Amino acid sequence: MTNIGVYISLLLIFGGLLAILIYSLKGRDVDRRIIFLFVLFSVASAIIFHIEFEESATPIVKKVFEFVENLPPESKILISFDFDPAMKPEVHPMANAFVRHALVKGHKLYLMGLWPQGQALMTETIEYVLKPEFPNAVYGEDYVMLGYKAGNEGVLNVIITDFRKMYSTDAHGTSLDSIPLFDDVKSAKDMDLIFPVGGGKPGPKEWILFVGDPGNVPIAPGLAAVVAPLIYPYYPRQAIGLLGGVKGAAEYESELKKNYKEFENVETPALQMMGPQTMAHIVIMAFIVIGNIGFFRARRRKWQEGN
Amino acid sequence: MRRITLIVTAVVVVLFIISWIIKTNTVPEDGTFRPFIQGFLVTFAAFLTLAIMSFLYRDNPFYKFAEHLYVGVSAAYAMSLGFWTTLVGNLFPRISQNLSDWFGVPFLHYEWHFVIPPILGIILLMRLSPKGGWISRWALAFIVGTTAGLNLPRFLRSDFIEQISSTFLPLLVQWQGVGPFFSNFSLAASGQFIAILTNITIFLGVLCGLIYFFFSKEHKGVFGTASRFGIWVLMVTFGASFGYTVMGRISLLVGRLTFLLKDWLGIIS
Amino acid sequence: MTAKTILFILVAVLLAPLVMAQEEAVPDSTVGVIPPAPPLNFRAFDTPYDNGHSISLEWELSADDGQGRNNVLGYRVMRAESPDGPFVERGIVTSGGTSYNDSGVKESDSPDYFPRDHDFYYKIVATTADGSEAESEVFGPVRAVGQWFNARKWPVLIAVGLFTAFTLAFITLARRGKDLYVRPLAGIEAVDEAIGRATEMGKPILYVMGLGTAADIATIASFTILSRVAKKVAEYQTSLIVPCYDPIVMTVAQETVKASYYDAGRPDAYDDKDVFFLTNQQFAYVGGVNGIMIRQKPATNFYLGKFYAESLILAETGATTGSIQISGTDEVTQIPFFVVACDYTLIGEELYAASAYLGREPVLLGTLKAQDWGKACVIISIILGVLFAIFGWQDGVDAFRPGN
Amino acid sequence: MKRTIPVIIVSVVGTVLVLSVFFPPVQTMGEDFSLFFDIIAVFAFFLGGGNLVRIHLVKIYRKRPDWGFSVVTLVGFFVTLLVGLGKLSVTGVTASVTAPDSFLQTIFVNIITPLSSTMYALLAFYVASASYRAFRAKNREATILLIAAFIILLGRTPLGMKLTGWIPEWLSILQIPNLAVWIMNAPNLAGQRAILIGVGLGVVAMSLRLILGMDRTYLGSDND
Repeated sequence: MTNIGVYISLLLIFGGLLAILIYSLKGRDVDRRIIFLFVLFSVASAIIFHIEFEESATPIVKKVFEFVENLPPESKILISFDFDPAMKPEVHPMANAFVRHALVKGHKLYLMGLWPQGQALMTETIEYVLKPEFPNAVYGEDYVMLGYKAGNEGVLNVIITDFRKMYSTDAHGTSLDSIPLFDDVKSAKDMDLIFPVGGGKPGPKEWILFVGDPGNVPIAPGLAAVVAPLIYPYYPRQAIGLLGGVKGAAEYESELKKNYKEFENVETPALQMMGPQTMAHIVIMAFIVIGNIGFFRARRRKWQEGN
Repeated sequence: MRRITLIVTAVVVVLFIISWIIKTNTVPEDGTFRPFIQGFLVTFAAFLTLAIMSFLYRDNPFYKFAEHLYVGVSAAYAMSLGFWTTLVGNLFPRISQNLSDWFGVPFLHYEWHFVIPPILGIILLMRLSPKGGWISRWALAFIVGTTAGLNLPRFLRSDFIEQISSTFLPLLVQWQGVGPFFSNFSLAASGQFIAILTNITIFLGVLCGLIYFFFSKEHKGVFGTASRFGIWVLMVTFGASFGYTVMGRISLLVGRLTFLLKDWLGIIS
Repeated sequence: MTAKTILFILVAVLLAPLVMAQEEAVPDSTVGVIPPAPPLNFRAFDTPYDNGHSISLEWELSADDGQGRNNVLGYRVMRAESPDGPFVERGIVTSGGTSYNDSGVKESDSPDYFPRDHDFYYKIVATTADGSEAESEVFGPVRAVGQWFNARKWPVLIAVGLFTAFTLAFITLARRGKDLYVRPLAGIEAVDEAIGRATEMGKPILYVMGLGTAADIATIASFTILSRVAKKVAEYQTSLIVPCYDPIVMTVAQETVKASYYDAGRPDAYDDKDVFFLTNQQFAYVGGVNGIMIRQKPATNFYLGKFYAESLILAETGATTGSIQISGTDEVTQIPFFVVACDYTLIGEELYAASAYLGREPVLLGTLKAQDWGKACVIISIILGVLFAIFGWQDGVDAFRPGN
Repeated sequence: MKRTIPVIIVSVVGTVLVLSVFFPPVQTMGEDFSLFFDIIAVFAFFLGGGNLVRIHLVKIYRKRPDWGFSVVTLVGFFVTLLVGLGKLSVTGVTASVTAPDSFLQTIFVNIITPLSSTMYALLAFYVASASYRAFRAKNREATILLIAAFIILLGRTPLGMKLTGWIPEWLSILQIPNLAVWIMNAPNLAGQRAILIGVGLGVVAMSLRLILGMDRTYLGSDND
């Protein structure tokens, strides 16, 4: 049944592309609303008949995964939620995968954020991933939610020398002095690894400039696709590896699934997005090709008229 | 025109109510709200999603409603978060025992100089009054000065010095002489030749890219060749950026459509 | 000596063996528990390159941490003001840790106060789950001393100094009227051409400054180019539309355009309504600018400044209305869309260079030159560094790396 | 007076923060300035909110076109503010402002999330239509750019492997996913680094100009 649906929608999509090609070869312009509808249809049909692919991690993602694997147990890992719902589909799966990986390895988690919206998404991670999947994790002993602070780079410039100066309490108003996780933590330099997850400003770049480099703390950024290429120059010395966009998240998810039996049945939103993603890439590339065919034909015609 | 708007609004209202009823009977229990309210919330979220999407057809009252709601709600959200996390969390425990007790945060100890930021903050708010605009520049100056002072040494370190030393690559990776190089020669992605090619590309790419952005000398001769190679490397860079940006934008659409198809319509599980 | 005293001494002598016996009995209550091996080679020293309110501690792992009986849970860091104590706990390090930084603040009224130039004695206590402990030797005295300069930051300080010197020197040269050469850029030559075309077609010119604020370099560069465009527009007697996103940017843009019209000798042609505030909502702004493009069909569109996601929507609409499009931004993620959809694109720093070239303003010109010299330094360093790396001279490579 | 004092503030604050990196005695002052900055940043949020209320009140008062929508903005604003500043929830006042059962979290999940993420999801449609109507290989540079983009777009999906998985191991760099990884690691890294160094120097130069008081554009014009 599903197979028939897949074939019909594929047929419709490629038929539609062909129609648009013929239409534009005739020198006419397709209304942009038709294009919009077409994109909507192809992505939606790919979501409905969901096709899941196998993913294998590229070296740059594997570096991050293996770094976490090789940390001694009870290492301190900080995850910073520097994103808002507009980036959520790409980077929230990364944050969740990091949380899973850190806790299954028995590391200690510190959650904070430089974006106000990050704090609400932190709550979502704790409620929907951390608590149900790790019922034995104790607040204050295995993880702590520091929450959001205003001030962008200013926040980082303070926590690099003193956490307590910036966060006198956690997000629930408990003094850091009464939280066991902070017994041996003075500043961000005491972290064994930092995952800044985001893609805007402030974000992973600020973490490298204000904490990673001056504090010599390993940074593994989880990035929205838009900024991922910009962070490559920091790899491998200033960032130990990086996850770029939904593909990076999917690779990390599949690596987790491959290595840990307990994650076989957890939600993997990024992996599920790869099917629709592929379909949309094909459509976009087809549009560029079709548009350019029209462009070159028009230019040649002009040229011939000119001669 | 007026009648069409009315008809469309009526249809939307009817669909909204139908969805509300259906969702009320199907939403899973989550403990915070009763199903009746949950059904409304899911329906409302879906309505807002579709209202924004309707902008693709053209600007319309539904889009305007959604956009105006967004502006108001998100401004107040940021204010609430900033108030609780930073004013209550960082300012009050340093300037007032009473305020700290009132808001239930542990008092640290008095630091008299922390009266400066709220004063500057209030000065910043003077921008709201038509006559006090000029004094708000003092607070603006503090913001500009902090950003400049924070950025200067750190950009110089991370984006300049560290980048230079990161480019110090041994060009001949795993070099064991000319003989082994040719006998093991291959275009395998993990092979020695590709590793060497990668390092050479990085070295020449950075060099020629910088030459392209060098404005004190005309691009002629060797300099011209280098800058032409530089622009090609830059164009490949932009191509990569283009690909990633397109990928990112699509992910957002997939995320939203998944919400509509899964959480609202329940077509997929 | 009173009777009371004698009685007391008697009682004390009689009870003494009992008390001692109890003390001896303590180890008996934990029979079978052997204390872990103590941490070795413990030392404490003033934390280098700081303000003098912290002391660093280092030790070697207990033989029972991670190996041996593997029962060490962690280490307690103890501090005292005399070698005999009393020792106060300053912190805990979990097993596997071999260092600790004992620090505090300089305010003496703070509970976290850490005095400078004050003698302290430290010891480290290895702890286990069953409560047995092993102490290191006491180390001390040690005092926290302040340093005035962080010597690990030499490379950064040298870079700051050099770059500041370059900038000041070139700005001074430019102010003295020295002719500093900047190579011509393709995009700039297109500017005049595009304005000419607008005049021929009798259509307006649209100048979009993007979403930046007046503190963004790209926006500041854009003001200079706007000034040039406005002057040409005034000379050719075409019209100019500048929709703004930021109110402060708008006021500066108005001043800029007004001054240019004045320079061109046509102050009467300037109208405040040409440079206006549209909205500061990203998508509403795009919608507004798109509306202007579709209704007024400008002959030329300039997009110069800071652009984000809206770049491709603007460039697309402009391309379909058949305008000549000249763009420039330092926002790397948006450059690709401009390159494929516009006729000319000023890539990244070219935007700064264009503004220095057109404006000939000493400050801009001087900074551009300083940046060029900075880049020349990079080019030379990279060539040297790669040679060092090839010939395996690691010290030469490391010389460029600042510490923490 | 109106322009001198701000310039002095910028210079003093900027200089202290630069020095605090190198000279430990100034370090605490640098940290305090960062904390001041964080607190003032919250007032900037308040300024944003205040501005919003003012603009929309004026719009309603003068009955400008679409003034009805301004009411929506104000209602949304004040309801959220009440709920957020009060930390309200079904069960009373919560400990954390974003507690899972707080009304603010409910507003976030059901209003802010759909609105903000759909706004950006629209871009996918615009990318598609711009691909069809505006992205042209009009010269050699644009052509190189588009080819690289194609390789990345293909290489970042499973399709790339399906198409070129048959290429033998000794030529495996030509498999599209490998080629995409190579482009990211070699030319992309090099190009981004060249840009990064340039832009980084630009930021440094700009900061220097501000601290030295040579650039005062941020003050706006005098009749602001």
